Amino acid sequence: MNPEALGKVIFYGSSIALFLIGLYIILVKRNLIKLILGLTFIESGVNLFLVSIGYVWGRTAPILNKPELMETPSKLAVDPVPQALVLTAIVIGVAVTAMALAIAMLIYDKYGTLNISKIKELKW
Amino acid sequence: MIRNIFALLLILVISVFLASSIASIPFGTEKTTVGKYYLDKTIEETGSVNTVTSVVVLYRGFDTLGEVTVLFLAATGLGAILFGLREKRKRKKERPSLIMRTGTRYLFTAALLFGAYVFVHGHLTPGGGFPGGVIVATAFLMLFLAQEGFRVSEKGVKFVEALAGMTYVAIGIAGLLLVGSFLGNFLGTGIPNKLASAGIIPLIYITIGLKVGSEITGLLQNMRETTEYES
Amino acid sequence: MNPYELLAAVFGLGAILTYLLGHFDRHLKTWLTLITLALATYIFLHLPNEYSLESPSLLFGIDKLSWLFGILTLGLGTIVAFALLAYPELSPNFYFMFILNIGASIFLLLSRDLVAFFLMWELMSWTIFAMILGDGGAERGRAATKYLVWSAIGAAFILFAFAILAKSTNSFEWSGIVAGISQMPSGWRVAAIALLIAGFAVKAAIMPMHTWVPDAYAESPHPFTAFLSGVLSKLGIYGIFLAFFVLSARFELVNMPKIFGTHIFGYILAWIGALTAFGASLIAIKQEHAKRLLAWSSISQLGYILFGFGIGSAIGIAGALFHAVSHALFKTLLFLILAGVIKRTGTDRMAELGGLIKKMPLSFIFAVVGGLALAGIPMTIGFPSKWLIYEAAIHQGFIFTTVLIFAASTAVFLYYYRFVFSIFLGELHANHQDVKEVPFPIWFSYILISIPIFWLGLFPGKAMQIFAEIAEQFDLPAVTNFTATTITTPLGSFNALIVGLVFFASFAFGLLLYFIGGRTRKVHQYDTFLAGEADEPVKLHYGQRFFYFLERELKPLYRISVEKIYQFVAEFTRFVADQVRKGFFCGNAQAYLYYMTIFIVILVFAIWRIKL
Amino acid sequence: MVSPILLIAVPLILAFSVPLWGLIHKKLEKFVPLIAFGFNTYLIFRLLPFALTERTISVVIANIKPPFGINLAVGPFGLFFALIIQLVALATAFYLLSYDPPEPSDKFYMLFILLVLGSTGMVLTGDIFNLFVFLEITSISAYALTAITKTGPAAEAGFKYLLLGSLGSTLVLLGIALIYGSLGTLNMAHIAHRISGMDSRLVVAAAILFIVGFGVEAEMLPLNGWVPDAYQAAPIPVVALLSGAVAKAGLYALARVLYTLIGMPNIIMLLLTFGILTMFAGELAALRQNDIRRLLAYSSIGQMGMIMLAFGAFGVNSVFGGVLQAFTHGITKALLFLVLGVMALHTGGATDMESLRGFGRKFPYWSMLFAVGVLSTLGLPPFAGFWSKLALIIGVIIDGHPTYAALALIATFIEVFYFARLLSVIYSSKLSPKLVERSIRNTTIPLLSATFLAAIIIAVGLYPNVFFDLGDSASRALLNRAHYIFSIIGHYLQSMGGV
Repeated sequence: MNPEALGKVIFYGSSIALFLIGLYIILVKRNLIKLILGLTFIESGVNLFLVSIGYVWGRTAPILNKPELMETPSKLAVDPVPQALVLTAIVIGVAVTAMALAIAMLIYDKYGTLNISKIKELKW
Repeated sequence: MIRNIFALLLILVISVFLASSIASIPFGTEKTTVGKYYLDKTIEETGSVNTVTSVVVLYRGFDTLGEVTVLFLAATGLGAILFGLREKRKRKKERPSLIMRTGTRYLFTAALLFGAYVFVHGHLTPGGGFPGGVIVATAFLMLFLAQEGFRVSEKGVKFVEALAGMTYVAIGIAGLLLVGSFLGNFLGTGIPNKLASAGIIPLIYITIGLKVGSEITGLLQNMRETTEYES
Repeated sequence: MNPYELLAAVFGLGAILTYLLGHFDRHLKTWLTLITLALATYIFLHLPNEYSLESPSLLFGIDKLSWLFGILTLGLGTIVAFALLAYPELSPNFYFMFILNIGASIFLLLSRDLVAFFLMWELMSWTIFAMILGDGGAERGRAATKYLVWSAIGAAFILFAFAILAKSTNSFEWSGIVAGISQMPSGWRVAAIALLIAGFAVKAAIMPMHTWVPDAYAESPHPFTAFLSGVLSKLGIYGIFLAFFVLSARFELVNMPKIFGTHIFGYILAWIGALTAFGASLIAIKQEHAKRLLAWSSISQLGYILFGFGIGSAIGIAGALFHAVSHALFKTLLFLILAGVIKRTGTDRMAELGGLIKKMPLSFIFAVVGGLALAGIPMTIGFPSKWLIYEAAIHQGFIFTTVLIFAASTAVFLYYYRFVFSIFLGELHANHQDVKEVPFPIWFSYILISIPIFWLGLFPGKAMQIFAEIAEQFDLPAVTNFTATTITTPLGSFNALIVGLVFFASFAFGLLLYFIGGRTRKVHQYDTFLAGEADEPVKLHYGQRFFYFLERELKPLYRISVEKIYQFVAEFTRFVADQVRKGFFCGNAQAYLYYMTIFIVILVFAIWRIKL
Repeated sequence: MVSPILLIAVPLILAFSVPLWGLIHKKLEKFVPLIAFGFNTYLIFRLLPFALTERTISVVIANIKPPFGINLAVGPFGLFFALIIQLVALATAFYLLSYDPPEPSDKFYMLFILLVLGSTGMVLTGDIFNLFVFLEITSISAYALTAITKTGPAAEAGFKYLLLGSLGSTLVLLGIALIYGSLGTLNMAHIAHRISGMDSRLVVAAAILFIVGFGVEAEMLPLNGWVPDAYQAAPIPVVALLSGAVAKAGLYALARVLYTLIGMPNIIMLLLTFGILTMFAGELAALRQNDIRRLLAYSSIGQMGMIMLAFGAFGVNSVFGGVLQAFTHGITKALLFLVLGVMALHTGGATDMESLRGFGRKFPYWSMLFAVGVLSTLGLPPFAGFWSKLALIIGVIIDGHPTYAALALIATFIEVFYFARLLSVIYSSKLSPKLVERSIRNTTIPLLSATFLAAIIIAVGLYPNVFFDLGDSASRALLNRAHYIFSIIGHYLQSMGGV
């Protein structure tokens, strides 16, 4: 197996796996906390995918604190953009998760349950 | 059971879809034009050796402003939603041990300083405003966990948060006024690899660090259950 | 200021001022309405030929056809507004909508491009809704809802047809469309015209688009019903005229297969018109409420007009236009009389009325006048108009439809006899002992309307002159052989004045006989078979199920009801609506996540297509 | 020209500053949204002449030219949507002056400003990842604002919205990752320029992810389960914004991504089908609905479906109708919800039809405003809705989809039915026993803000010229992909030697 295919299987494969696990959780589980967990799984899958896009074989982190790095940075460092994006995406994910947990706390306080199929006061 | 099988079927289709889409993206090869430009130009244009930082703060600084806003939103939204809820919950628990209480008191200052170090050196080393801010918040988390009835002043948190956020936008507007572009670097790049370099990046990272620190602290305080200890 | 802008300003300001000042004085609003209409009429008569508004680009203009309908609208509008003096209790909202409605109708007639036409059409439509809704009783709400839905259906047809026309001819102006229509693919052309006619048929109350009419007429404010039936339904007729003659006269409808000398399109219209005329008058016979009776009568008469259009010959067009004018006049009169009766007695249920001739002789006389015109008796306007339609049908050799039309005419006698008899003749109802004649504004409006009814009935030449000019303007066949009193057609000629005078003479003779020779005996309406047993007299009113024998015979016909189909459609829609609401928006968040996943899967299958 | 970046920067700094105002005086807080959106409205009117020119310009951020920096791509299409959002926000912010927000009030105002700011950012940005960030700002503040009353239904609605919304935006992020992975750029103009070289199956995959992701905010059919619940449970001013700002921003993102980024006609035309289905689902669900809030929510779904239909027809005429309809729908629904909020003040909070029966008899002016909104929604003159609906239907037919236009017209029959019923209930002569003589709060301020919106509707209805010109340049700008690409990254392409 050539290294590219291996990398694909490991990194892309695991990000897809995370995504699908998360999807399975949100489709099958009924507990709100588990649903939130599923969402974070999906997010992590996407983030892992995003950050693995930027990787280039044999290159180093894009911090140009060594002279040889400063000369030809684009030959030696990996793509910094996905890292910056993932940084943003992670923060956003944290925000969404925090919000979800807060609302779940509120729901538990009002309905006394975390079972999503019982939280159906609003319908039709 | 049928539900599970149905869900699995759906997931099967989606997995085929995702796998075959993603598989056509090459792995480990260089595919970027924008990133290359950033790597080549970061020192010349921004003076920051940490390219990720220069991307985060300058090249894609607007995203970061948005990111800070999102975090701010999370803190605000949480405070809004959980307002009034946390007073109701009270539970008795054992007191934290003496070692915990004493240890955290000393560690607190160190953690605070470390957080400040991380966000001040964001343009030089891995890290930056977000991790730094989180480290600062961790310092407070230790106190929440270990110190009996410890609360940060709501007003103080709000004040720091508001001021840091406003400073960030104000730096942006100063860029607009001074160099004609929002968030533009109006300070010059300085000598690479020095603390006082990279123009407005350290300034922005300091505001971000303060903001993130205060926001996460506020967030933790909001989510924490008020505990009453058996005396 | 351009007269067109001035006209718009008069209507707009008049409506707003009437609304604002109407709160202060009970009568001021009517006077303001009258002033507005008078000003508008003055400006209308002095309009220049063309006016175009730059942006939004709207084109207006006036020709003979819009002049005719415009005069009808403004004249009858003013008369109805005059009658409104007797109704100070109507709210300022009503007056606001009324003025807006007349304004929209006038500009509808003046519009020369599709956008202006549709704009005014919609404005005219929803103001009617507001007036029907009025003070908002439960029944009125239902009637208004029904009206608005039908009106939307009609408007949708019109809009769709307009869009097709504009797309194919690349023009939004009538002139451009008329010029370009011959290049349209014939399928689209026929579709557009059929849709337009169907859309206008809603307002013109042609079957099967008529179901809103009886309800809306019954529930709208009584004097306004006169305007609704007399004038606003004519705007539908105006639209049908535009669609059928202006748009299709130029293209080779003539090349379509012909039946009895009329192309198939017109033949179908003639059938629809005849069936409407016949069916509606049958239903009119069995109505218990006078307003509903007149409503069905309106539908029937509008069917006559469509029948005339369908024939499409020179006599047919002239007859149809003539009947449009004459129906506008006499139906306004009849509804105003009914409004007066309801004002005085508070009911339009014929079984509760009777004997009002003694209390309201003027109303009775004009009811007879209106009835004569409705039945097409000489010396009133109804005679030449109906006569021309009959002549057209006979001349064209339409056998079946002519039979239907004649049958409908007979039905007119039946239901109108019932109308006059049960309201004005017979014994006075105990509750109505101290009923007075209708107030001055109402009876004066009777007189105002009756003048043209007689004048055009005796001297139809002036009207024929206008119809000939209209026909000439649109390159249509015209009846050109007429004098002030005589109309000559291929089937012969008649002198309306002489016929009218002869008829008047015989009528006067009959009246004379009645006064000198007639021995009358008073009978009362209370049951005589009770032989003193009953402690309370039971009233047997002639008006109650007057034509029961006919109803019994015609039972199979009455069973045919298009309303049932609509009800089924409505029920079915409701069922589907509930399924969608309860099935789809079920309230379970996880179900929504499933929808989302399924949606992705559908998209994957639909556009991405799995390849392994 | 004033810098459009201030549309985002000024509300942002004001949002951050709300607690400081609160420290000075508690009552000052509620003026902050008004100041922010008053300023924004002023700014947007200063920018309007520019929106008429059909040019798109890039406003550079951090002095780095696209495609390397983030830029705002300020063009007529974006400005048109920004105008809708600012007008609705201004009216709602004014309405807030007399509104008692759920505690803590400072947080309510901050979230409120950020919600509008997020949607404004979405319609102005020229960078796909930045679009995602603004989408998250919008949606997170919307989740929080939906749940902010802290009642059971509010929490439930907020959670439903959050589940769908966050899954949707994660899918958007995945789509962005796919595009970045194959093209290595994030600037929308740059992507649009290079997307023809990308593997077409990958493009379609990204398109699917974008449709699903943005479809949640745009209230597209199978993704709109949250809509009626959120509209029912959220505070009234928030609901006005949900339909006036959030849905519009989602729609903008959908149109921008499909038209400019993907640019495949067959994918754009999928919107025809989705639009029609959304429309029928919304209208049918509204038909038998008795709660007016929910009814308006379903009607909003129906209207959004209609706009999507117009965007799906892929022609300048139908897009013209679509943007006009977006404008009138935004303003009209905001008006209806604000008036409904005041109506509820007179019934002790109930918004079902029976409680509001006869409202029009007692409060003629309020019901007149409501009637203006309803008639405009039904597309009747002399209100703005007439022009937009007319332009939409004629546009869809002229662009060659008469069947869809016919279906849309059939769906409007249902709409006419329930709105006519609604009007006849409100103007009924029978009074509901729940109606009280005076509301618990002074209603002068809501009155002014609703009058402001109604005045816009009537003014546009009577004098639609400017409106037409704006819509015309907006629709042309959306369809002119080459111009968009050139005006944003033209200098870069020239420096690279190839155009």
